Amino acid sequence: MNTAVVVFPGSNCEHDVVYALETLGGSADLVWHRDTDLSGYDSVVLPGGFAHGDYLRTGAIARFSPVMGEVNRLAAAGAPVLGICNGFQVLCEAGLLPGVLLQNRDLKFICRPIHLRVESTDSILTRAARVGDVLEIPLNSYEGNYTASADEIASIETGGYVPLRYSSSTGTVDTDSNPNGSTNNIAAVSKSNVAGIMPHPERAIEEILGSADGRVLLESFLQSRVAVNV
Amino acid sequence: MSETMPLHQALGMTDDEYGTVCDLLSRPPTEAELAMYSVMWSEHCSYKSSRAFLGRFPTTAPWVVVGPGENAGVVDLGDGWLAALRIESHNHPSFVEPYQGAATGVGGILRDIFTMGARPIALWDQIRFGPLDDPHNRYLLEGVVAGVAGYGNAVGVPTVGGEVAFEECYAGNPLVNVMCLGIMREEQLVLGTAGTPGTIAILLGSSTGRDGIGGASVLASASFDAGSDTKRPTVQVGDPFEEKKLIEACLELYDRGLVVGVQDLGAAGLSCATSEPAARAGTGMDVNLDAVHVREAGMTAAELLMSESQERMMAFVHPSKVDEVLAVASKWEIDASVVGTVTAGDTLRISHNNQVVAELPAASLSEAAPILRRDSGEPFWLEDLWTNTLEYLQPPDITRCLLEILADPSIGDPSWVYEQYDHQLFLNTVVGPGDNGSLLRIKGTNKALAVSTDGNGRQCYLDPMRGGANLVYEAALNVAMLGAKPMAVVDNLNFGNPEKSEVMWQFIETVEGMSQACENLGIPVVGGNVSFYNETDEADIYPTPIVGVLGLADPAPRSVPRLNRAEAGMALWMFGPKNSRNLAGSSFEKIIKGHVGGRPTGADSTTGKAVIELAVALAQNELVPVMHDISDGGAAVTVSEICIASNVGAHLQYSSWIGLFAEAPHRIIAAVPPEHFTAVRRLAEDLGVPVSELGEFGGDRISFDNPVAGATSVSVDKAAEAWRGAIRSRMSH
Amino acid sequence: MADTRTVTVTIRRRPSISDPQGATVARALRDLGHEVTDVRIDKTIELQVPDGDVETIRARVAEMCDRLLANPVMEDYEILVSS
Amino acid sequence: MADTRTVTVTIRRRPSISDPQGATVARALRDLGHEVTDVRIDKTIELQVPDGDVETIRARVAEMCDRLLANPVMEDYEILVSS
Ligand SMILES: Nc1ncnc2c1ncn2[C@@H]1O[C@H](COP(=O)(O)OP(=O)(O)O)[C@@H](O)[C@H]1O
Ligand SMILES: [Mg+2]
Repeated sequence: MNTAVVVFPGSNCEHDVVYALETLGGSADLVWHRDTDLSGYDSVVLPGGFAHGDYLRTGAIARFSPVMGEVNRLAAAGAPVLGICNGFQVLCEAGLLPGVLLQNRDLKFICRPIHLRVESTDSILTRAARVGDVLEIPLNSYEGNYTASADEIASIETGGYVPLRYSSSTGTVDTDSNPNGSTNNIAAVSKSNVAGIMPHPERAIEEILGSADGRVLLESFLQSRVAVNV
Repeated sequence: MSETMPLHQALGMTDDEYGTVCDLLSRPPTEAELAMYSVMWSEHCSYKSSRAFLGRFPTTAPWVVVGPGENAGVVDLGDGWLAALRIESHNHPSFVEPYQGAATGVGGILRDIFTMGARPIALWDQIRFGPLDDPHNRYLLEGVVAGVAGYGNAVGVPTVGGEVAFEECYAGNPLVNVMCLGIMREEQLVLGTAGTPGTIAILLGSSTGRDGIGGASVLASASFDAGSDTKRPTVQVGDPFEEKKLIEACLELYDRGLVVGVQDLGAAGLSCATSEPAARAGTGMDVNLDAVHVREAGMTAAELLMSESQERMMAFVHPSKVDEVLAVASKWEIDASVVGTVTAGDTLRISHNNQVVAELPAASLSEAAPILRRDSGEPFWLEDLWTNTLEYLQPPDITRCLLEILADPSIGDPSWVYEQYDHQLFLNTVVGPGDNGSLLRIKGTNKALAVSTDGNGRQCYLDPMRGGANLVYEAALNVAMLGAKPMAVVDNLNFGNPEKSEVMWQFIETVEGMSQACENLGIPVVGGNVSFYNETDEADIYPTPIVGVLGLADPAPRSVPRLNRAEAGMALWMFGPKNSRNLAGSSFEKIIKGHVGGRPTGADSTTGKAVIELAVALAQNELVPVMHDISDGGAAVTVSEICIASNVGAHLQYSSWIGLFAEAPHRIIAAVPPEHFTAVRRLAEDLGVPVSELGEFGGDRISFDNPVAGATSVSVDKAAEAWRGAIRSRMSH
Repeated sequence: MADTRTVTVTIRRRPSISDPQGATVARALRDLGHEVTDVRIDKTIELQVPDGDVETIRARVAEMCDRLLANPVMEDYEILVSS
Repeated sequence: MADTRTVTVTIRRRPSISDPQGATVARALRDLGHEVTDVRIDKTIELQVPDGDVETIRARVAEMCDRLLANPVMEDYEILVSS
């Protein structure tokens, strides 16, 4: 069994995700957004990039891609579904995760390593991590500013749907350690078997590229696969 | 356009050139033909002022697969791998509209690379503006960086390095150059050839509109003056999403062997993409403009032929493969139309509305283009400039000057720029922006590619020949410090108005200086670009060549020298010529004294080569964790940058304060661990490179010590603060 | 093209959702010496659709908005069918 | 805030300048089964400015457009001062 990595026109992190999953012992295939049969897969990643050019709103057009029917079905069947960066935006637009991602507070694209504090291990992204761990992971986005209505934020927080927050290198969560203006420094959102994360764990799996802290997140994802009834 | 002006003049053609066209055709050209000749013979497309001199560059080496003349240079990396590289300017479009000008510059250089069959894997931008205290220059910087980011990030090619500099001469004419590198397996190489008669031409990508008609070519072939506004409607809008699909579609076509040749549509649009491949193949071509997919109704033949609509490619396909090619295009959701057939003979025949509107020898558009031997002469002011030097009676306050230099936007931290660029995509970036150069691994091999791009307009203004040579040595040294052997050069020659004899002189001198350095180092020039007419209201920019050097590390060192690896207890050594005592053209004189004069120190061919060999050997043998060349700002800045990156202090003895700020070439500052002293000394001695033991790293202050003047120091934190704010503080409100 | 009609849709961000772009533009205007108390930046989408009954057109465009053009989590829309 | 006035500025890309975003949205709408022949996406900016003489306000906002809000190379603008 293996992971489907969905390619929308304009995606660009798909090869990196496949490389990372395979480096960690998983197996993954690229699937085109017009594919309508994911029966051979037990998990899905929506990778980063600029699906449909990010035109109109990021993720807005992608969520109508034919493959999304299968993504919904797998999500409903309990298969781990992970959206990274642009993939996170698609999951929000598709209603699989709450909230939206707005332009960064400073209206600039941000590409640099940031720190994330592990808030909970009850997610497909963090089950192999420890609460309080601080991870260094590259952020790479223009629309990474997570927001929702006050009610929704409240239910996200009380529901424990925030596995990772932006923090300082020592784990302090405050305005200074918030790179993009995300509400409550939210860097990832996870609801049972569906999760979205704004920074790129697949860019942090080898020390030679700067950090291997993303391994624990993708290993968590790989470990989360269960026998899904497809 | 004045009512009485003949059409050829309105299109920027001289009467002589018009006469040549009439002679060539033995009749007056049609409107469509005139349009084609005018764009193809523009300075931008024909290199008419520069072509006679570019032949000076050395262009051959056993590893050169494709030299200048094709869309990009291609070199052999061994084991079946090839690299394609090219650099382009988008200076004028970026002044008119900074975001779109820079964005379409990125789009254009990418097409040059994937036209060759290579996947573009990285970009570098070299950008220059007037001083940041002028809001307009801030607006230009903001827009250009956003444009590079907006296009490069979205198209999915990382921008892994570049340069940013500020100087008064660029205020009316910013420079925006972009370099691209691609890699491929050798069987994927494709050339811009039309193939044999019967081959079908298929136009792929965006629809053709009126946007950018005469844009890049006309803009880049004329100077700015008060009337520039009238050129404004020619702004082209980039669509990175379309380009991304086009890249993937083309790479699939190459993978499946479905094309005979490919040509991108850049400046001169369809005129170029039909005539050049036919000329290269020695064929003719029938082209049907009615088949071109268009964005606007009612375009004339001339407009269709001149349009510079972005994100288009012409594929040449065997008739039996046409359906497969159209299917690939449809899979990637791009438009495609069959627009032509390659014919025997040499006639390019173009029809529109079922009538032949142009019929001319295909090769005449490129090969019969005029070659000018413009007047050149040493500027009358040069001698005065050389003798205009400063005398220093008193040593300055070294740390105060250092802080001021570190806080200068041309010297300080460029991360405000590069943090807006995705510089990690593809998981190849071992060394990204913010170091000596960039190092990209090739996954699945032990190889890594190093690139550095460098320019120094002020030095080239003071002495174009020395400046040109020094740049090649600097870029090659940056690559060498990453453990890579320099192997090829691309260059972008940004100059003023070639109709002025001193500009042509600067141009010829620069080419000579660069050529000498390339010959000495054995690295060929495999491609480049010339941008003339960089002037505003008669004032030319400094002659500003940009050099990009590609190097190969095979195998790549496991642990690459970096600026941030200095530790307390390591020795601070300098490799290279001692006792540099020349501040001509230096950042010190510019920033502290507001002075530009004197004659910069030139290259030393023996030492220059030896220092590069030493750097490769030190990196390959992992003997020193830190190397950084002495360039802008001198040794004081080089040491400070290491201290800031490593967060450690340094103690340095100097004999003359001038030596701290001099920018003479071929010098490296290194952090040397005690256990490697002997090996490092022996290596330097074997190569004949002088070693100066200047001090050591440690503590939290950067201190400069002299037997007479005593010690002066500044904390690393304070230096870092000055350096970090150089651009950032000026760009945030 | 006598038989198409222009429909203009204005997409507005809900007041409860922050508008970093508007805030930045307001700041920039004030830096330039202009007095502005608030700036909102919205999107207008101009569509050419087949002509027909105004209410039918409006309903069709509303469907486009609900499905694609607006994000119900953060945006409201307003449809204007040209006469 | 009785003494502020709402000014709406519509910023339109010139017709000759291509609009890849509009073209992509048009394609997406057609994929969803809607009939549209053309889509253009523009910006509206709503400003709250101190109240006063309408012509003075208009002139001030025109200056903001010229200096910051619109890109003179690619865009036209239209100012509507609310009554
Ligand atoms: N415009 C830019 N885009 C991307 N990277 C840049 C840019 N300007 C500077 N950099 C990066 O910052 C680092 C320092 O630049 P620079 O001071 O010019 O280096 P050097 O003096 O060693 O040539 C380099 O790694 C360079 O790639
Ligand atoms: Mg430099």
